[in-house]
Amino acid sequence: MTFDILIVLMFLGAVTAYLVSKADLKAGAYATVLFSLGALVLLLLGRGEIGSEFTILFMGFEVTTIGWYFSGVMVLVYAMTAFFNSYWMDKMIYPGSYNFLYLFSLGGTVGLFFAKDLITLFIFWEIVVWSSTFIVPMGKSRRAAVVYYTISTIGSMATLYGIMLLHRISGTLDIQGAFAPLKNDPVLATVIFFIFIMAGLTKIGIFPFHIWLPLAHGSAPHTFSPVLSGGLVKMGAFIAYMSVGILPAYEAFKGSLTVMGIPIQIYALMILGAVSIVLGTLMAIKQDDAKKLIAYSSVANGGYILIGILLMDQLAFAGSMMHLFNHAIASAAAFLAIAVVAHRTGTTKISELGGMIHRMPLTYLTYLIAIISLAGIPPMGGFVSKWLIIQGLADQGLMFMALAAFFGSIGSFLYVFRPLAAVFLGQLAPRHEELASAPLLMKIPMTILMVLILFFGVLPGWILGIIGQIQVAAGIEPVMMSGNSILAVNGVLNTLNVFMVFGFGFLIALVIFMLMQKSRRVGLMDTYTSAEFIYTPELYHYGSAFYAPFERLYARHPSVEDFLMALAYKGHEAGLMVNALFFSHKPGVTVFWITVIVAVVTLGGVGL
Amino acid sequence: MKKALAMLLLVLVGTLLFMGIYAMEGFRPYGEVDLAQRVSQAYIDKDVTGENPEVVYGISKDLETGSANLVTSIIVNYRSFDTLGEVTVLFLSALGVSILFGSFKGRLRSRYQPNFILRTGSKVVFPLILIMGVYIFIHGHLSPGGGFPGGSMIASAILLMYLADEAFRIRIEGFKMTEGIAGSLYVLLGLVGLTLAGYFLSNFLNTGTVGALFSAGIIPVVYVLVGLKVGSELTGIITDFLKGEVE
Amino acid sequence: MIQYAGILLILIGIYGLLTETNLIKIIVSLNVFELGLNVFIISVGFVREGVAPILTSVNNHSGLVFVDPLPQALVLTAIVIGLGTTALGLAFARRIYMKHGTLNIEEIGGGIND
Amino acid sequence: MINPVLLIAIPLLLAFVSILYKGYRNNLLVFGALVNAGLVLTLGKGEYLIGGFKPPFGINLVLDDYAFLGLLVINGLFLLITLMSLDKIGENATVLLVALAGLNGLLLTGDLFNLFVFLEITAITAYILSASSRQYQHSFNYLVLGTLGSGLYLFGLILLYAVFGSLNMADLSLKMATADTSQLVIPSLLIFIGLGVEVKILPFNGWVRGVYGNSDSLVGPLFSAVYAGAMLLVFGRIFAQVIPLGAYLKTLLLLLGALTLIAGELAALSKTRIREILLYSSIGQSGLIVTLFLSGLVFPAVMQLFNNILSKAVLFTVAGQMADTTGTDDAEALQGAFARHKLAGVAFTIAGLSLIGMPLFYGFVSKINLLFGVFSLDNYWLPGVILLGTVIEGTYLIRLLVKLWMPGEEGLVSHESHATKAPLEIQRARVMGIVVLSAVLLVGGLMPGMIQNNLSESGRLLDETTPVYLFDLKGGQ
Repeated sequence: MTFDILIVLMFLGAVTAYLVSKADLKAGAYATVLFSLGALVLLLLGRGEIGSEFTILFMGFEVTTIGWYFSGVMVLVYAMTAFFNSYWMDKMIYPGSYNFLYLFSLGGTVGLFFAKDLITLFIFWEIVVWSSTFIVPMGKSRRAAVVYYTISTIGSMATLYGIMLLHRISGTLDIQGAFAPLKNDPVLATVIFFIFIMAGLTKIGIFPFHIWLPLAHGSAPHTFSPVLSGGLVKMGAFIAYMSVGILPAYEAFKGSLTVMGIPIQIYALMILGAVSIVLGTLMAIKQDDAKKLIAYSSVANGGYILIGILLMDQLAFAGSMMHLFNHAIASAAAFLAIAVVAHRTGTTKISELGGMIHRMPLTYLTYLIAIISLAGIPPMGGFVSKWLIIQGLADQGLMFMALAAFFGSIGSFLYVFRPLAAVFLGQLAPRHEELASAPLLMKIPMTILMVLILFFGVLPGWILGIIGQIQVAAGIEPVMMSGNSILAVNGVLNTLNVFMVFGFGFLIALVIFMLMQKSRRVGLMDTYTSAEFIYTPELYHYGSAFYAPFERLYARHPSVEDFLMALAYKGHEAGLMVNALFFSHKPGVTVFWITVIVAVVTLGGVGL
Repeated sequence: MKKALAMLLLVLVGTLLFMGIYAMEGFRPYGEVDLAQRVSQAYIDKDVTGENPEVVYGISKDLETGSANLVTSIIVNYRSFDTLGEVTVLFLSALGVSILFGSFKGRLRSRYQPNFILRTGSKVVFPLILIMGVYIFIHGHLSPGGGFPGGSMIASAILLMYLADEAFRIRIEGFKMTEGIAGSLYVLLGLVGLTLAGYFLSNFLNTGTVGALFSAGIIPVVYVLVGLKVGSELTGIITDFLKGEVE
Repeated sequence: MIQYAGILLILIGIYGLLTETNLIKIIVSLNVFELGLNVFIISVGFVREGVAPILTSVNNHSGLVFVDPLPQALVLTAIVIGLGTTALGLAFARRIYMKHGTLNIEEIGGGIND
Repeated sequence: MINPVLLIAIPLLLAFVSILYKGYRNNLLVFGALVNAGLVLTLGKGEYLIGGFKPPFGINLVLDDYAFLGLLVINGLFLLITLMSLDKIGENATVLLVALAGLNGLLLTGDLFNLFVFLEITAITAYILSASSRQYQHSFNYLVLGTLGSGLYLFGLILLYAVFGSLNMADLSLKMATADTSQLVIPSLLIFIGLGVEVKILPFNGWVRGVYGNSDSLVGPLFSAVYAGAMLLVFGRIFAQVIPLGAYLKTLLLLLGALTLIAGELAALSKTRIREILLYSSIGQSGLIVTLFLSGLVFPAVMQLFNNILSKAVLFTVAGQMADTTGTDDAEALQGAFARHKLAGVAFTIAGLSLIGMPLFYGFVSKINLLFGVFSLDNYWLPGVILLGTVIEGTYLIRLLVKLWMPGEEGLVSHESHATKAPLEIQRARVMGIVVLSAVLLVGGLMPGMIQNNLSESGRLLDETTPVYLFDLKGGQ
């Protein structure tokens, strides 16, 4: 009972929030908080009902552990971000519609994970796509929304083709039954595997479909970027899970060529995942816009998640599932922190900021913890999950993947440090002297997320327990825990010990910091010159061209974005050609084509 | 160049069409058609049920259609609905022309003055053409012709007057009135048939003896209406075309 | 043979539509096309040795060989419809001439707003 | 049992009467449209004879489920569009009455030559209506192509008559079913081209750009919804139910339909003027529907057709209104236009999303249905083409919607102050009309079961993939 109420409630809530917004904008924003928190509560209450089935209208639903887990992640991100909504009401062009679409897309995501049949899955998938498509352009870019929509829809249409093909083959749309005939037909399974997973790849932002992430995440309204990056991207992981877990890919590809023991079909996608990790990391390092930077880091993290899911094993899969959660809350927290900065200063450009720690320490702390987790540095949650993924990769002997994963981890130090140093540390610009700290309502979700990141980094047991159930349901060996230790083939990770060590190190550092002489604050404009007046002090901001020497190494890289844009331009030209060839105000043109068609058809027809 | 290309293309299409059409096995060579294979035999026998004996001119009575002119029987009885559509097409094009030129005033002036013979002769011929036109549509069920040729003749008489007299103007309202009333009556006639016989446009009057003037049921009635309507519509088109360019 | 002439006229009409740029000539081409079509339709109904499908005191019974009356009826309809479209086409041509001062279709703008 | 001939006779009678009482033209038009819409609901299915002669000899009207559905939607839309745009009618009230009669005749008639007559009636009303934009060269172009097209149709028809000796659709379809399809190639092709001009199949549709691109808020929805709907239904009648296509011709025509779909969508992608975008989208949709009909998927095709025309009625009404009141319909010049016209914007958005086939709207139901249909034929390239078309269509429609809703320069937060200053007005009647239409699309999407059940009777009939429709050749007299 809980879950059908949950889904219906979200759609009703969307309408309610819209109506309330008509009366009072702030109240409408608070309604989104109430409803999304309500969803979180209902989800937690309904954990006992896993396995139940229900129907709404013509759509069938089934509550599974993995569905429950995914929707938990999603609702958490939505609920935390919802606290921010009320501060943007006066900045949005359509605040009421924003509230409506916010809850509407939430309802869509929740329904998606509980779908029992493929059509229901697709319906909710598309609901999320179009409702989020209309939120994105309320931010800074209209083009971003179109790119986002186009890439998403390329994926979802491919998946729809796969769904229809599955129905044709198996005669059913039921998720469990539809994939059943593929087990014994590797060719068909290969086709379906690649077509069906497309929606997942586009949504996660796997190379070459990653171009929408920086555009959409970077320019969406500040309150929606956390949801896009933390939440919606994870829908793709669900599709990826279905393609390997439910298909089941490993069983179907038993006879096919293998690379390092992995069927070549799956390995090919893993390579894409690895490319995404490298590419996302390198691009993130280059970014001057804090939001774009986190967006590219989402590309890299999407690569980790995809590789882990594709591996379908004891460790990497568990790591991937956990990383999904860790990345969701960490990237949401990071985006929220940036949103606070943007709320107070009105910009997200790294080179225009600096010294925010002096004005908003809690925000700084949130950002610090989130970004440490994103980079996979202990003792945060991100470390545990990345450790598990790398363990899994090493266990399978997948050297290239492991290499990419290590590269991503090291590269992430670089991109993590850039906004940290340039936005929060360093000198405060004079115009930011009077900034206030984050408002109370913003502090609540940031604190919660911060605690969660830290908590699950130290005590990942609860989450790994759920993941173990998911693994059992998917028919693979569950991840093993012993006390606070995670047992892997190549070693044991005791997260509590790690925390102790880091905590001890932190304490020592704190003591040193306290005892040593304080540094002197230097104003941003106190720049040395040879008695010359400086007209462009911002160029001397150390946040500008932060990694210039490093970036120069790959400045002239080939870009898939250029290729896709060229493709789009070719489409445009083809359209113009159609227009010029066939459409004229002169009847002769059309008469000519009629004659040609008659000639062509009769030419073949007379002989037949 | 363009013309040569067009010529080449059409020679190709023409050859292919010729070959294609005459290769169709059911397409009989010119003149070697068997009407029994077509629906037309029933029209000649004036009997779609295939029961009645041979039709004889001046003797056979009360057939399903009483028109001696077989084409007329098709136009006004068997395929009367087409004719209603046809009338509508003409109505529409007259309407379209009057919408396009409706706001124009005055009359176009010809570059030449009508000569004496035309001016005098037209006055003599005008009533004759009118009478001929009326004759043709009244006898449409007996002899070649019918409402459309008859109506065109009436319109040609008016055109003659336009040509003969620079100052000639007709009152278009009267013609519009005729057009509207004749059209409405045609539809109403169909509706009467629907009420009386159960079929729209059915021939509910006595069809009489084949060959008699007062025979063929509603055919003469319809043809009179069509004749008047076509006459007034074509007149309307002529009048609208001759309107001047001053808005 | 008259049937071939019909098809030939159809082709000539299409040739005119392809090559002519004068609005009036385009309408004339259209009429040639329709004329050819009508000739073809009539020819389809021709029966060798057949008489005109009208019962008269001479051809006085239905047992005689008549030509097919149906194509003739169809042609009448087609002619009237052709007349209607021709009238409307000429009216358009006159309006175009009044607006653009030319009957040459090449000289009339083809853009959507001109 | 109401005889469906009244659907033709009443508007025709009113048209003839309306030139006698010029002052009451609009009242007569509204009355006629209302009476027709009401009559449709009381019709009894069956076959009705004209003049009382049994079918192969006389003309008959066929009111099966297919025709009934068509009549229902076409008459309903006609009434709604007329009421929405009464102020735009001007001198055209009589023309519209005749058009109503002609459209109903198209859907009802069971005779190929009678169909030609109604085709001409409808086409001529379209020529006259298209001239209301005062861009006569486009109307002229349309007239020449339309006349040539119906001439070719007549050519094909007469070849069929010469071979099979009949003009009745049912009779012909029986005779053709057993005939050698190779001798049907030329007549079928000529009929296909003839109808192709009207249903906008590439490359026979050169007139569409000029005519649709200059349409106002009356003519636009009327052409794109009512005329296009009726013509496509006629196409479906002929090519899915009467003429059996041989494998050779079918393949070529299917390719032409698929080409129309992709080329239309691509051309729409390259355009920035709203009416141009929509007209190319109409061409693309026509290609899709034609493809479905040619594949024998009558029911999915009809569903997609309804989705297309209901959506296009809304979209073209708004686009025409934009062009009428602001003098431009360039999306760039009209950015943020919906900020001040939210209700119209919501209706426009619903119609757009339904056209793309987004869930919750009727378009989704029809898209899923047609995909099921195409896959059931074991055809695997066509759904790929259709889905590619959907991607392109979605891209430009979303781009348009975003442009019209969210004004603002790239890099700046969307704000109402960037919205167009153009004096856009949307009359209340039009807003109400498009809201009703979009509500239909929404209800159809939320409760597909309801519509499915209502249509199930027709579904049974239409779902059969046999390309022949049969009914008894009942005797008359």
